[in-house]
Amino acid sequence: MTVGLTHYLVVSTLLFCLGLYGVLTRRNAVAILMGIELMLNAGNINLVAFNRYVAPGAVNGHVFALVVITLAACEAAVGLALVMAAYRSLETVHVDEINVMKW
Amino acid sequence: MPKVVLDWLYVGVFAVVGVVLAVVPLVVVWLLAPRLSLPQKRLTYESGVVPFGQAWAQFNVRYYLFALVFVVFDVEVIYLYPWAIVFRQLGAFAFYEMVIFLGILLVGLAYAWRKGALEWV
Amino acid sequence: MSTFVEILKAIGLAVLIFTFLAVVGAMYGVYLERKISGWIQVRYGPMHVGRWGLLQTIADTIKLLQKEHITPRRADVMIFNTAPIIVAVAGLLDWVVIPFGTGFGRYLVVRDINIGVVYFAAMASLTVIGILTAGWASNNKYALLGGLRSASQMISYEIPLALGLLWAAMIAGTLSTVGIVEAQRGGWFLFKVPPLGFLAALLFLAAATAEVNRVPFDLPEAESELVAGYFAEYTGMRFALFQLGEYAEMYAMSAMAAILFLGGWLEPNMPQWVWALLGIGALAMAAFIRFSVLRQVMLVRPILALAVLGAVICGLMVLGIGLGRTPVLPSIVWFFIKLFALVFFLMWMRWTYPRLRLDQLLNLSWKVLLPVGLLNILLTGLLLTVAQ
Amino acid sequence: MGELAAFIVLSLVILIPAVIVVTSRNIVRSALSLVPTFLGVTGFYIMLQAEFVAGIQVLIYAGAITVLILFVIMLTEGGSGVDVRQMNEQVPLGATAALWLAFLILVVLFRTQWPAASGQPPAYNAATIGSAFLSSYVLIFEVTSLVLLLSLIGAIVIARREE
Repeated sequence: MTVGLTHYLVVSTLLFCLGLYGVLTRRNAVAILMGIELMLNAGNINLVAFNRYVAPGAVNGHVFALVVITLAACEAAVGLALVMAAYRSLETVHVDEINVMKW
Repeated sequence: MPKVVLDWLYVGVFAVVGVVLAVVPLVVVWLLAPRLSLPQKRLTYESGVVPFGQAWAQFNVRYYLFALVFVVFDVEVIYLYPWAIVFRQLGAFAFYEMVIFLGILLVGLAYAWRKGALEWV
Repeated sequence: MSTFVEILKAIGLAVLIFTFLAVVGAMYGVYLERKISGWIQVRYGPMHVGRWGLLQTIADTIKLLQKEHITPRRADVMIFNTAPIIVAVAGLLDWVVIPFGTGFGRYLVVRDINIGVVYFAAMASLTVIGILTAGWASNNKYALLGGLRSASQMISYEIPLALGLLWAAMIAGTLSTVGIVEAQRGGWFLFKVPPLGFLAALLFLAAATAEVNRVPFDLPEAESELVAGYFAEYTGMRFALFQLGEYAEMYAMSAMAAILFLGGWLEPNMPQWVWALLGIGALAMAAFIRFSVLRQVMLVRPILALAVLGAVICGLMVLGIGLGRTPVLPSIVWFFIKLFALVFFLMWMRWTYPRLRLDQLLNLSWKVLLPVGLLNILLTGLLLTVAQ
Repeated sequence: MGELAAFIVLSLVILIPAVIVVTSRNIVRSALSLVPTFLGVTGFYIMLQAEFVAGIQVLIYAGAITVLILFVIMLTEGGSGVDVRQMNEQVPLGATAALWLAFLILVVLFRTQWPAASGQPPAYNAATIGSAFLSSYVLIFEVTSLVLLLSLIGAIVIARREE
């Protein structure tokens, strides 16, 4: 039995859903960002796997994957800056305690 | 097996063998070395006084700013690698593209510089 | 079946290189470090165990093997034990793409990976994780501060390091390390596009020195201020693994500098009379030391030995070129000459320059090396584009 | 055969640490578990012969983003205590949502007839990617640098202490 497209898609689905679970259940904002990183990785696996099995001659999937990696880095940078700012003014990184805008 | 996969198979084997060879001396030590557990021994070093409080203290946000600028420029460098090996085949156009790309990022560097994000006070 | 053979080959090579790094890199690296610091400070260095103290580090290793492992109170045991392994393995992985020379009709390199320099940069960046977690897991104020400092220094210098790698890749038009060396058959990259090649080499060397936390960039480990920084709480063999990783990384950086800018394993391409002049110079220096009053100073002996060695190599080169048998010396010899010259240079710096302050260190990276490196790339690109 | 074995090993290397990432009570362990996950994904890229992306995955994800995350953890309260409740009260809901989504995607995935093409990817990935970036994806290439610039400026503005 050889490894095909479906195998990669199954693993990436599982990884994506694990990331989603992390995003939904974590209190710590940094942990939520880690969940998002897992989801982006799952997406990247898809991009590269489709590139390999659907259009192996081109590198479009690789280019998209590189752009996604770039966006992930930017997202981490800005997101973590927000965490730092929240921590500085509210002294917490737990999203359920950041509730000054809520009443 | 394609060359790429074979190349990185070696990398994987190197990683595994490296971990094994690093763990072996630790196991040897675990077997050989004396074990005499005194509570004082496990105190952390703190210039000779009994450690107090937690190791963690409020650190400066500047550490984060440097890490941030690092991530942005590290990402920028990944675009330079493919450019570096093909720009000669693609001629002047490729060069101008890179000038624009780097020009935009140098604005970012200038901004960070100006705002004092690169300053350690 | 062939996969199985390849895996066995890989295991063999990994064991070989790990042993090389542990013995030549770490054990004799420490010995060399102590001897050189001794000579520079006009003392002998280790002398008692074996002739010239040659067995000293073996004795030290045996001692380290019997040291108790002390895990500090309330430390995270699992992470505490994993951190040195990460550092050591990252140091080993660097060596996959380092070509030692040619021989037996192939390149003496573990694997000539297509994206060799990217791989090198990636593996070098893994060390930071080990250092940061070692500092955190120790549950010690000094260790945590040292880990954070060390990490911020290493990430600051990773970009200039990458720019140095990139410059060479740009000139060679390939990312593979073997390809970069092959592209230097016409002349070392150090002298390409003068003086930009020299500038790039300087950038790379400064960044590499900082990346392996050596003087003048050693403030994360500043013994006198931070009690060794992130590995303050590590004892015995776990400490030795950090040392192993650090020396492996230092040797890898030196090897990479030799590959990128000094032509790797290639024999220097100089006419016969230059070799003759160099040889005569080395001989004159040896004679001066031997027959002057300097002879009385016993510490001058290593310099005498080095001068004689240089003269012998130059003589061989003159002879070889005269007989028309180039390359004269095996490629692997040249590689090690360049490697050890750079290692010696790094150790020499340690006892010559004072330590920088943290703000000076970060300023140097972000305000000097990074803009200069980027402009260097652009200027080189411009010149190469115009030249076409 | 060997391919399948490698695939299974890599899947475990990806998924087991990923479970630790989302469930561990210690935030530093969570962050460290990201590293094997990222390296496992690198292994996938290699099996898919995307060598350059694999190198970048190690360089950016394992070498830069993880370090950034660890920095923030150590600079905020995660550096001190591990005895903080890490999960919120949505655990049953989150688990249901994630499982339901996984179920839906898997159903769709197995029902779809994926187009397949045979052929070998270009031997020298990085060069092809470079040409693609400089010819058909010029706009993406330049916009990327704008995105980087904006995130740099934005993050500095947000994270810096106001005078």
